[in-house]
Amino acid sequence: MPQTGNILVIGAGIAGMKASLMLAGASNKVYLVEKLPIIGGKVIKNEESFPNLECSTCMVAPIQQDVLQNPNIETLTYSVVEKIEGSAGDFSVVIRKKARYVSLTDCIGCGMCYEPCPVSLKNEWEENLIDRKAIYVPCSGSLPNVPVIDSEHCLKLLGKEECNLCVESCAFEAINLDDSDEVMEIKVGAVILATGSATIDLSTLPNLGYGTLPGVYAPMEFERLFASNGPTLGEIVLRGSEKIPESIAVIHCAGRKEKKYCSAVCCMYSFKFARFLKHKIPSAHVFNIYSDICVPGKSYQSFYKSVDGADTEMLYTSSIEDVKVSENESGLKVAYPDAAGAMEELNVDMVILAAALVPGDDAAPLAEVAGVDLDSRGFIATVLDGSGSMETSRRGVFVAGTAEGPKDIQNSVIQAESAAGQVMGIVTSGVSGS
Amino acid sequence: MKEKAGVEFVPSIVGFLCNWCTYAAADLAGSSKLELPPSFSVIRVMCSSRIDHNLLLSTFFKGADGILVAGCHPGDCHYGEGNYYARRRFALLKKVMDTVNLDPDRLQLSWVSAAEGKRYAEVVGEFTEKIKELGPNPIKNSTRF
Amino acid sequence: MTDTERKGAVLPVAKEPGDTVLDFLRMAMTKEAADAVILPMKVPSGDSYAWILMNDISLLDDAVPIVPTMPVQGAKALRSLTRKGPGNLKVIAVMRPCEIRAAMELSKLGQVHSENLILATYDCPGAVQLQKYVDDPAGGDERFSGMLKKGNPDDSAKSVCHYCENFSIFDSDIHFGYLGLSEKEVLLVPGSGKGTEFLEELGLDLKKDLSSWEKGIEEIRADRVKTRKNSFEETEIQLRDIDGLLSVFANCIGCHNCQSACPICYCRLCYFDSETAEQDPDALITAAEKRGGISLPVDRIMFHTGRMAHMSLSCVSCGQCSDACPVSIPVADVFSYVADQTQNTFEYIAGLNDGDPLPLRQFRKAELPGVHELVKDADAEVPSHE
Amino acid sequence: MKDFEMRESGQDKKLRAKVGVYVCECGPNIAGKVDLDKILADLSELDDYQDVELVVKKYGFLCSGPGKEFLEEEIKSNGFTHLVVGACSPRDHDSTFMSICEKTDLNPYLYRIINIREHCTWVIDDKEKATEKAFSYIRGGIARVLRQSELFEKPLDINPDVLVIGGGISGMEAALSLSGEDRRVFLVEKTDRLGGVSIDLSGLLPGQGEVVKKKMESVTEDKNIRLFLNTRVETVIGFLGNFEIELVSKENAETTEIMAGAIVVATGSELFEPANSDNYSYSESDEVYTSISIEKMFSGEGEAKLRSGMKPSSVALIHCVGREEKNYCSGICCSYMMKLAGFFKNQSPDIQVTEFYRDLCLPQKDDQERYNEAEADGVTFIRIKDISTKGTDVSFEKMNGEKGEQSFDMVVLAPAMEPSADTEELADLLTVPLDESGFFQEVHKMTNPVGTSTDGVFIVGTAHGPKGVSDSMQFARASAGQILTRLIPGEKLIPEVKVTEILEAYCTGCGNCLDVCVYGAIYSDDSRGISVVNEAVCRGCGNCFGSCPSGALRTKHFTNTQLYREVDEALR
Repeated sequence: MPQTGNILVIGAGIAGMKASLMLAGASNKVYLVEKLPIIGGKVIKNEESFPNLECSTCMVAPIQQDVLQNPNIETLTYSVVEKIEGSAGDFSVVIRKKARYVSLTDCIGCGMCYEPCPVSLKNEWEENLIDRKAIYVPCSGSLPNVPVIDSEHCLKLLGKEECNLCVESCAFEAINLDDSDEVMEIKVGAVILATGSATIDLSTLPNLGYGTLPGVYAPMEFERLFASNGPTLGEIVLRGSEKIPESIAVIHCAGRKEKKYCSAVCCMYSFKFARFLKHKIPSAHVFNIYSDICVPGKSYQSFYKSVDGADTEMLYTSSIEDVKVSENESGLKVAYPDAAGAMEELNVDMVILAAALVPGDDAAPLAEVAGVDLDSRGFIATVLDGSGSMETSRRGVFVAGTAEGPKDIQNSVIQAESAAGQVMGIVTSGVSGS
Repeated sequence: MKEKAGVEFVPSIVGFLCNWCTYAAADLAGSSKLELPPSFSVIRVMCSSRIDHNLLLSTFFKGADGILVAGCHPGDCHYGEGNYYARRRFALLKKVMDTVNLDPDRLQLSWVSAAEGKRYAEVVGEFTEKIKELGPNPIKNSTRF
Repeated sequence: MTDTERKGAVLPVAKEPGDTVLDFLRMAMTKEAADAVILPMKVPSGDSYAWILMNDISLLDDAVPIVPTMPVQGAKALRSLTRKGPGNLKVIAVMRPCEIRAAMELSKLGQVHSENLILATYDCPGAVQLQKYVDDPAGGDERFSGMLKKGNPDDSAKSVCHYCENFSIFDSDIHFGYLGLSEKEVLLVPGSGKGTEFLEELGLDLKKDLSSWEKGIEEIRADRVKTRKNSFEETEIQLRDIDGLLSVFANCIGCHNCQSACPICYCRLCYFDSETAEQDPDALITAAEKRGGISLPVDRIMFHTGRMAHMSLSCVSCGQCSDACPVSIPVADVFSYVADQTQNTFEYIAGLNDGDPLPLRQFRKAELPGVHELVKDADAEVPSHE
Repeated sequence: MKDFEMRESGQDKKLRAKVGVYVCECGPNIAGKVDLDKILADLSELDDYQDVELVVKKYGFLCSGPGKEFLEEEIKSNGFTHLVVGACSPRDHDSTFMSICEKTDLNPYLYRIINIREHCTWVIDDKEKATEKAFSYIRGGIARVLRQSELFEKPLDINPDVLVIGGGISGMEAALSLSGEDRRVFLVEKTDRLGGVSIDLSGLLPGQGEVVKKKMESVTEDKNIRLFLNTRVETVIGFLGNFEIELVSKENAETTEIMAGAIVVATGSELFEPANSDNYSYSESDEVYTSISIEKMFSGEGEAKLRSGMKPSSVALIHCVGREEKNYCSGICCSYMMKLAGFFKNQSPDIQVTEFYRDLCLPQKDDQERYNEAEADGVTFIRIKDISTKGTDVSFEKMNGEKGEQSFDMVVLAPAMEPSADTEELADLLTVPLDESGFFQEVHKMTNPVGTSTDGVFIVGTAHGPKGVSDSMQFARASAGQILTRLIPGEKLIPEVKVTEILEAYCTGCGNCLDVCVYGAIYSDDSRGISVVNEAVCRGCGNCFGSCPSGALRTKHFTNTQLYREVDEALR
């Protein structure tokens, strides 16, 4: 039987990183594959995490550094897994390392190559709120602090122009424009899928006006607005008008009716947004429009109570799915049925939608590659043996974090540690843990 | 020799930064190429609670014009409660110096998290300006300390 | 301090309050409620006193419980007895309130183990300044009995006694009260559960109403508070700026007597005498070049500010530091003023309400907003995190 | 600083130290911003030390492959006693250069990286000032490194066995995940049977009821799990890898001593007593039940009947009982109350079931489906602003202010979950703090929810806080994950190296440091009247150092003697 001590972890968010560190700590060899050029996942996109508004970077940066400096973890960023064959204890995996065009060993992240690049386009990592170059790092403080060249927009790589400006600006000869994808094969004893999730495409909810009305924001867009290393360096200003909003409505459960499940975390981050808004704009009027409050666990309700009344005014609506956002001369009008069903109106400058968590658009292809079933909601299914096992429908393949369904950071970490524990059962004893 | 009156006063300021949050913010300010006063010297410690009265007083009596202690926001401490204790120790020393009129404004405690590179530069910049206004530490120009 | 429904016992009257205390102690020892007592006794040369641990009851005849002066702070005696543990003897120690308060601070600092100690205090009219007493013991005794009658210190007393508010306290185990009472009555007031038990064990009934005595104490305390305010204002003026501090400690010779006399300075080796505090010669020479000169020994002034930071939260302003200073610097007045400031920063009074943990060993999540530069934005009054 | 004989170069002069000073050009980032040659020249002419030889060189970039080899070669050939590297942030490359030192015989703690990039060349545009600053930082670094002393990893033998306190579903799950040939599990249960609360729960997922029974069988059959029923934990001393535990049997007061490397606390929780809330008043004879007693009826005889033996024709299920008083939502009552609604509907299809709730909390995977089914089944859901009951008469106020009164055959209350009675006592025993809600305090809410400030003690199941059965079991597996990956049979544990030590000569045992230490790493040695640091537990934060007026402690690698050198340089 081949060396079963190796483990493949797909996704370098908080769950993937925690599982990798634990397994590497037990002197297993871990291959951590991440599709983005940097590690850290969703957690590092928000400046502070509930419930105690702890600074996410202070919490996660040491974990990122540990992952990057751990000799037992081979971090493969900007890479995707193309094939997983074999069975528990003996998987053979094909990984495609996409061409980065910048050497991970030579580049020291000094950023001299960004400015000369003539190309400018929307930065998806920053929710398109700011532009980036063809050669870029998603945000300042990215780890690894090494840029990647976007081959779909780089003039040279598209063959449009003989542009070499970034190469000339690099004093370390770290940029190599004839770099090409690299495919590698590895043998692993177990696989952990920690690929996270996405938020619902809010433009598919017509009566909330996202996409048509600029004043309507998706949650991650607001997180980046608030972040001090974000597009506006933490200033909360409205798209286009650059005006500081004086009144803001946070609408809960956006997309819950359509998805037929509660995403567990939106209430808490909606209250966090209210605290952020009141802190950055003390004179602002903040409203949370809700039909249900989901604050499970011993420390969530006290945060809700500290926000209720102090930072925001809670407006109950008898049916959240009938909330309509439309434009009026001064900004936005939010119409919602009150407790008795009568339509109420609220005029605000800004609307933030608490969007339902949905499977990432790479979840289905990943399930295909990993040979695992999805549940009715499209998330990766676990074997329902009633004991909370993290094993998927395929022996030896585990799932952890929001790839398995909407949950908060605490439960993502619990699932990562739980999956790592189950993997230790396979890797050491060679047979799948019960 | 003693700083002559005409020369523009360049304050020498010592900054004790906690490794997990404010030192990381200083690194971020560095990688974002923000302007920082050269007179500010960074000294890394593992936690703001590591700073004791003897270290602060000896730095002050050695003639530091300003001393900044900066760590994680209360609640974010990597070791749980370190900054809460640091805050009380700092409050005690400031009150002692205030009572004997040893210019307590030259001592400052700030909370700067790892993501606040820009704010770190502001905190250091503002503190340096405040010390410039205060002028040199009187101890530095007295032969009787 | 005063607890209206508190009750006490009346002791059979003897010549002087001190004799009444001695009678009570003899009774306690004969009833085996206590195995020994700690009391001051005149030294053979007769011009000072020493703390004596007495098991033999006959020694009490020469003991002077209400002693005119304070050569050694009582808490230091209790520390040397119980630092390594409570010992199995049940001992009554009769000391001034500032001595017992210092002992209580030392018990929080693991230096005094008071499980088997009965800490007794008495109304203290003030203590004759040690040097004055040693120079003229008879005059000292006479001055002291005058102070006992008036209930207030005269000019032979230590400066701190003039503004001492805690000359009569309820936080010791038992307290002998007599100031302000017309006839030579001595009241015995239990301050703690242990004290009440001890007195009940001795068969004393605690029914005596204390209101008239308490009223007398309050009157004395009222003008002590005024004197205290004035003294602190004077000290504040003295310390108006850096030259003020310098002038107060100008002729300090760095002997650290104040530190060795202080009951709260419990360190085995003071930081300022340790090797870490010694500075690099080159650094000193460069500093001298920059300033034109530096004063030696190096930490002369820093020592005092350091000691303020180290012990002011537990300072009971007993005045020993001034007594010990060979160049008569008013160390006690400065330290009492600083202690007053630092202790009310943390709403803490050294040696009283015994259960209160030391301020630097606890914290509240949201407190002291003024001490640090505000979080995130300068104008947010309540920091977002707390 | 031990004296140091020059090895091969034949110099008879006794040298205290030979310091290698290597400044990284970092491409344009350092070399382009400062006059590097002036820095090197000034450093070589430093006369701060007579008996120390400085070797000063620069290099392209030291963190590259060739750079590392160059540095390793330089250390070996020069026989440096200390090394100073002027480069970037220690957060990026401290470990890189330490591993280079480990390849030579230079102790990695006699080396220091000086951050002249992020804190100097990248933030000071004026070249002359940047040069001066970089020089000053490096000069301070040399003064500091000469005051540093060698430190060594002290691997610690560990005992891989585990003590699990509490035989409920979480305790059993942890025990089963951990037991193995090379790892015994001691499972201690204070009552006379396994299963805890969950034995009466039929579980939310189909078949979850049987899971509990299956777990009980596997635990009793597992030869690597030693079961102690009717037993409680008397004393616990020690730390991760080395706990000494005394167990006392309740039957015969016999004590057993065991050694374990980790402790998993799975002591469960209790339900809030509805009588403590003034909204619900009922007597023994009223048809008012808590949810757990209904669960017992359904999992016991399979049906829930009134005292009269009749089946109820109308049931009120009241959620959020005690939620205001406890100030937290237990997160699981909505799910199991809807399950009970389904059981009542199966029991008598035309039964009228009404659920009164303040908020519907449906975070679990299939909660919403369960709600949709219940609604389709004809269960009435009423969201209330306020509610109070007298016996089985319920009066409530809806969100629109409408008031209503209704009486039912049976009322079922869903009380909040609260800490079990012996939590406080166990917390003292294990020196683990409690949080504001009275549950055990986890060391970090997000990145380490099962760990506690006493490393090696883990909190799982509802002892950590209100949660459902499958979440409880996941917490149990998570603790197993941490133990399986940290306490590996036959391998040693390497604790933190930069710990604090207490100098016996200076310490008078006042306890300042002992009280402020979050990790309980300091204990009192009463015989000598001093405090002592347990170096296996200390994390090196230095909080204890900050609390000691007499400087009787030494926080290795960050001593005041070392920091004073940096301060002297900064104020030069």
